[in-house]
Amino acid sequence: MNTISETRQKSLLYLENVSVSFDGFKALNSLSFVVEPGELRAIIGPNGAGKTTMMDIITGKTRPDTGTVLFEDAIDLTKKDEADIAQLGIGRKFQKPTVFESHTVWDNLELALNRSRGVFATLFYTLSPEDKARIEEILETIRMTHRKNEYAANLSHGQKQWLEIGMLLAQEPKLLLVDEPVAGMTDAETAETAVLLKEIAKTRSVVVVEHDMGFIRELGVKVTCLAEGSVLAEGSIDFVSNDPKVIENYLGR
Amino acid sequence: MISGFVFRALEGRIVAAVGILLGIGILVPALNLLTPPDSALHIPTYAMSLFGKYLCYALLALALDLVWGYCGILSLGHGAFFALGGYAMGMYLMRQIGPRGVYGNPILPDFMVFLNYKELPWFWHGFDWFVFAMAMVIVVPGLLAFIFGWFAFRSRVNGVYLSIITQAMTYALLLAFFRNDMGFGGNNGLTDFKDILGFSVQADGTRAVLFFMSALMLSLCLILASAIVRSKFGKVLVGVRDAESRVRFLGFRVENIKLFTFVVSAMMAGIAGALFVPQVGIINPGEFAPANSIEVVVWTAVGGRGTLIGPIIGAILVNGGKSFFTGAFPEIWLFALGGLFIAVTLFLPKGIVGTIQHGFKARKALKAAADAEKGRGDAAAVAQAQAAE
Amino acid sequence: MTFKSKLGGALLAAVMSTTALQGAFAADDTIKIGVLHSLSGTMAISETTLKDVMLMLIAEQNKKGGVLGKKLEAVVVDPASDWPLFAEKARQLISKDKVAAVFGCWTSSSRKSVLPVFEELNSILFYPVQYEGEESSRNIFYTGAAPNQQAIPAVDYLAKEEGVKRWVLAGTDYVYPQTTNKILKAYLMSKGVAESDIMINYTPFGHSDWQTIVSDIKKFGSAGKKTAVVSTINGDANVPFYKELGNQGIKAEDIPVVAFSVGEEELAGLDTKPLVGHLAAWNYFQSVDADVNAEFIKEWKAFTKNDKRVTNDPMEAAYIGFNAWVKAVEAAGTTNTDAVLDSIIGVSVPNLSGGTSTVMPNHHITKPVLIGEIQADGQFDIVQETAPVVGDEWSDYLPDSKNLISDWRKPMSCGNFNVASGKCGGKGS
Amino acid sequence: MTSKVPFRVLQSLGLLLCLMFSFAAPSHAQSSVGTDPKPLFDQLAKADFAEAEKLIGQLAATGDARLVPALNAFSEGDLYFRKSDSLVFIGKVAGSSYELTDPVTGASAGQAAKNAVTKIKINNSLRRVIRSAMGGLTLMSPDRGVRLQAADAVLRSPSAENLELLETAISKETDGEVKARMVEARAVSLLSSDRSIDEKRAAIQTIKNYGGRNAIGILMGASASLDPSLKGDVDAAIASIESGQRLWDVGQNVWYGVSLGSVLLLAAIGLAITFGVMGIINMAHGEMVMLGAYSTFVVQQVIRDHAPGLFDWSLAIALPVAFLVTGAVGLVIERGVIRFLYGRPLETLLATWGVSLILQQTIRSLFGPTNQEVGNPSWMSGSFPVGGMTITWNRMWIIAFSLSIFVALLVVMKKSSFGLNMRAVTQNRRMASSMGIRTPWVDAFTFALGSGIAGIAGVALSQIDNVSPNLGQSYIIDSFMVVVFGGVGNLWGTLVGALSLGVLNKFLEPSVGAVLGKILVLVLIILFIQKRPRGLFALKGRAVEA
Repeated sequence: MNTISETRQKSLLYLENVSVSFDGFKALNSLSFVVEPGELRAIIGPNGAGKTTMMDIITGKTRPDTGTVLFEDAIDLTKKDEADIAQLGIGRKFQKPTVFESHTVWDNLELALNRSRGVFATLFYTLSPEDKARIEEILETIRMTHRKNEYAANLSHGQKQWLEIGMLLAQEPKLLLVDEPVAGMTDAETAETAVLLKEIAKTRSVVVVEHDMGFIRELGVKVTCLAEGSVLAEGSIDFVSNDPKVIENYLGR
Repeated sequence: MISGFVFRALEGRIVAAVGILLGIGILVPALNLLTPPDSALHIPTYAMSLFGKYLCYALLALALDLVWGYCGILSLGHGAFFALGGYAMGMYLMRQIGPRGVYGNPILPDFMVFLNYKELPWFWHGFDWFVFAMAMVIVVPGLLAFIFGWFAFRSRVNGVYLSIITQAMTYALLLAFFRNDMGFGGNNGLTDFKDILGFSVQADGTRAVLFFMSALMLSLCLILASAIVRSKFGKVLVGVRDAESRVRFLGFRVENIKLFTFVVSAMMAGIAGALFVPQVGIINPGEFAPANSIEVVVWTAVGGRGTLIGPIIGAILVNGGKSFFTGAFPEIWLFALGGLFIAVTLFLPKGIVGTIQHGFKARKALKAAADAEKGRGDAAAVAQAQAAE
Repeated sequence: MTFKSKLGGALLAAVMSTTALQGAFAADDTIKIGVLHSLSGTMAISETTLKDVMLMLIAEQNKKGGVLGKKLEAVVVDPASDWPLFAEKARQLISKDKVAAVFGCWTSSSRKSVLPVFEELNSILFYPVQYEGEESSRNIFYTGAAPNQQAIPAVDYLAKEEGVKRWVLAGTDYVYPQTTNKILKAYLMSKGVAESDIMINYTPFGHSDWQTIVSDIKKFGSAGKKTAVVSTINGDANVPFYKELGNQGIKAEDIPVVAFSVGEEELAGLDTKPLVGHLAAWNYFQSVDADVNAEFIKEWKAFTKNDKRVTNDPMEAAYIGFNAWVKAVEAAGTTNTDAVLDSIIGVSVPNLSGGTSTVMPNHHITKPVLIGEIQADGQFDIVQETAPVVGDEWSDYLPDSKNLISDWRKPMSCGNFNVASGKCGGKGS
Repeated sequence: MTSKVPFRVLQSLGLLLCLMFSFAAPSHAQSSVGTDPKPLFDQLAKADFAEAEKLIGQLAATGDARLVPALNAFSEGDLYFRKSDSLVFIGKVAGSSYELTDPVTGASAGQAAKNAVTKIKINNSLRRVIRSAMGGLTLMSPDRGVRLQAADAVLRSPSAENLELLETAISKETDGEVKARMVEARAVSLLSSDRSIDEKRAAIQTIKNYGGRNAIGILMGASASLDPSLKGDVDAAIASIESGQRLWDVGQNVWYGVSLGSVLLLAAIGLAITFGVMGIINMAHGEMVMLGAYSTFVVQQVIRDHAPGLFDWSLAIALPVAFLVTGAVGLVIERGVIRFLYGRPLETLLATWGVSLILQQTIRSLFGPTNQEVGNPSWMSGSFPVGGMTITWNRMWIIAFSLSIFVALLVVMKKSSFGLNMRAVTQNRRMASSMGIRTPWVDAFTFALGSGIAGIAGVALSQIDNVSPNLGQSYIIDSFMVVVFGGVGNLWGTLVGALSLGVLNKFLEPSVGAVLGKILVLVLIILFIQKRPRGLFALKGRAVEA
């Protein structure tokens, strides 16, 4: 085993003893969790296990009561807000697909591009050829070139999920947090999503929260199981799904 | 870069609207001044100053639409910015009276004389200078909006909470300006203006110029609003309205985006107020009344929020209707007005212009958007309910 | 249809709707009278009654054959308690409907809002409500009371008849109470009342929680000197104020309250039994014992078809103003503004308290001051009536206005002549 | 709790008894005993206020208890003189004429046409003198209540002339409370007499023990005319009373605050349902309150016309009426307008604003724009002291009333099956409807419930405020402030919010005035919302933002 400090130094994201409670309910209870650069990680756990709360804490939406949250071993995320964290290179996809429905697919991606985001910079922004190329590249990746002028409101559920992933790519994050990407997708879409995520994980770290065990198996990566706000088990999918505690808490139900 | 910003604004509809506005701005005063009173084409001064007032209201509605229609901030306090701009102009006009007040005091306005003020309060200094006063017309509302927005957006006050505290803001200002001790003339406000830049405010020529200025400022603000809305910033703005957290997680500073828009909008409202005052001849705390601000929301909704032309049409239509009904059916006009609000929300939820625009878009788009709206609505209801526990 | 033409059409429609009435020029056989009172909004509560009075007076006059052989026609508009709308409506009445004179306004703000319009378009406004003074316009006639026709006699009465030594000046925080209280304070101090014996208190419009203030008044009143409250509390706030007084057991015998804005109409919304003995000062009460008053009350009840409707002071002021206008028009033989402005000065018409009121050169009128005590039936028992008093537009008790006088007769024709400098103010130095 | 019984009833009852026993009452050894009072009365016909005051003094000095009814009639303004012979009579309206009775003997003197008699003028000073005179004359009434009234009257209008009467009365008095009051009255009267300094010193002590605001007034008033050697005693007594009063003043202020808070609570509690629970920005809420107040007015009108005896029950009858009327109106509004707007909260603002304009104008057309009189039943009039505080009955009932509405609503929400359905629907509409709950009707009745409660609040507010078409407008902003300050959707938040805003307002008011106080409260609300963007009682966590 590595020493704690070594783990920290090597980590991209490092959580230690993080706790938070809402009106007496402990959503996270001394949670510790590490993501290494270039890693694709899956997280499972029953409802209320603290998965979304953990993401809230990483992305600055919620402040932990106690604990350490570090990005690249140097940046204390508990001191930053959402916009800062996003600019540091942490992207997040919500459980419910959240895209700008009154904008076209193209505009959605244009907004997400990792460019200066100040008030005046955006006021006077004009689309440069490089930006145009980049957007087209992403459209290609998420297989939506033919729908680029469609309003996002008119996309199917699965397409919205993909568009959102595309927007995250446009953000060029170092770490991508993906919350239930395949909920509501057809089997074919699910399979394609798995391919897409694995492709993305080649260049950056990805954390996927998912209920769909089939999908997780398809990803074939290290799995962390959360329950009642702390880590129950961690390891390969087979290791975790055979853990008696996991079966009792999650799978068995 | 700047030229691109402006150029983008000049899209077909906006050009047409600006053309019409400027046309009215020149034609109406011309018909008023140049045709004999018995001519069929003559526009009486009465009608011109009335319409000038509507143009100011239209600008106010446009300002509100920028924050509400595009950014999703429902301000129930825009009347306050309008009134502050009006007061800044009123203070200039008061100082212009000079020794022609009833007491003949060269420095102090009449109301200060009979309330025993010995000297001009500090905040009245400088208002005898036109340029300073005009600067204050946008600085004061802008500053209030900046301070208010700085705190409110940073603390992430939103939705009805924000609406209610903007209402509290204008209500508090209403009470404050009512007080004689504030030095703004109490409930009587500022009135009995004589001239502006040396021209009598009552002269037809001055009224014509003020009318033209109203049309011009409305046009300029329309172009500015259009430039903002059509820039990338404008797209972010709509993003904030539709999915605030997504914008945040994309790395934008939502509070700055809101703050900028809120301040720009407050400044526009201030300009509207400043043009309003010399045309109606009075500014008093009644303009701060929360009901006035709610009415602005209604004009915007009637015309169509989230469109730039809509609020202008809404303000002119509702106020035109109000002028007509209060004269023609003084006993029952409130029924008509109340009925209109209900009818618009039920049958034209996107307002007049919004509904027309939608006619152009694909039918499918309409349906999908409605579904999405419904989905969001349910989510909101769930949130409400959970909060209710 | 392009968007452009639609937009144009909408704008045109808006213009049309506002100018639709434009064509309705006065028919030659009628004289139009403008009635400018709020029928909706916060002021409707007071002003609607005055609209009805004007309609009644005009109907009565038409029964008598109208004026100059022509029938009168009322043009009623609703300025909706909205001050800028007052100016707009005044402009509409004068330039579009071509009315000969306008009767209207209640609050000072509304009068201030329309004043420039009347001066610019040279028309006549009759303003029927008591106000703070400090104004005299060539085009406005003030038939309500100036402070010296209401406040000062009331204070005199309390000092003399009730031996009051300590004064609470309570008012709503706006210009009328502020000015009246300034005048009263100067007046009381000129009569030797110490500053420590005067308490001034202001409350917001529509104030409804009077617990603290009533108990403060009680405290102030327990200094062993006879105490009275002079109330310039605005209409709506009075009901809760009196209710609290009654409930906290402040009886008129202990601390009397004299009010300048409480008349029969306000009391009609109130159980007056606990208020018996509190006072009001007006120029008219419904209980005035005069034949002309009995006749007026009868007509009013018949006109409104309501036996319970009461009459009040602003109604009398409207009555005087209307009759003075009729007489002046008949004397001038025309409704032309300048001719009427000349002929109306010096016109005397009967008032409802059995005497006559004369229009003075300062555009105010002479009226007796009546002090009344509230009775259990909501009426006033008149305890004092003075000889007619001339309304004083520029108070003698304010340092900056004591040198001003107003005289609209030629050759002076000035609303603010400074007797010290010998100059007419407002026309430059 | 004498103040609960209407003063006038008690008085006339006592007077009747006085009359019956007047011959048995002992006469006093005073100079003017034996003077015929009738000519004194007749002189009133031509007297001005000052002369009338002297005449009343002389009448009082006769000690003749038969005069009480006439004096009482005088203070009520029922004394007239006949124009033909200037003789004075008590007059009672009988049709178009007056029924005249002799002021001394009470014998009938026939009728007189209304214009044949003139009312003798009366004003506050005279009423004060009469009160004192009647106090003196009824001190020895056989009725305990009358004696207490008499002692009170003398206490409030002290006069040295009543001193001997008081002393006689004290010596005969058996009732403890009445005696105590008389002793106080004697002490007060003694200060203005020519008794010895020692006696006065003792009197000052008595007054000091009596305490209260009035005592300070009495002492301050008397101190100018007292012997300089007593000044120290007076100052010490005043200081001691004031220090005792200080704590009570704080208590009084809290009471005022709680009572203002209860009014805010009443105004806001209906909104806590329609806005807080249902999410409708209900601008017509104020008009529901107004409708409730008008229902009270109508109920009282009907009672006045058909069953005057039930007047004290009028509010109790008005409660269900107001609830049903406003509830029904609410039901119509929900079915007709609001149900199309669920999920578009900001648009409900516009539609309900329109509804509120229409409701206001409807009421204005039906009832006219002026205030309508809503009477206070006797049990809501007057006040009673608690230590150094004064508690008015109407405020106390309103506090009790608003708290009971709050509790009742809480019970309905948490315990009843309707409350369960309501919470289910607002939390998860689809789930609720799939479980067989008829969501449209639950929505409609929830809105009706909120409206009905606003109506009930209107019944209570009609007791302290104007009943006019503008009534609602004056509460709507405050109501929204309370709900938002407390936390939308939380009934407890509304309670705590209302009470704390009320108390805060009342503590600011004495130092900065009512106007600035109100402005400061608004500014504090704005600042508070920055600190806690979801109000006082907001849930934390992700549920709220889902």
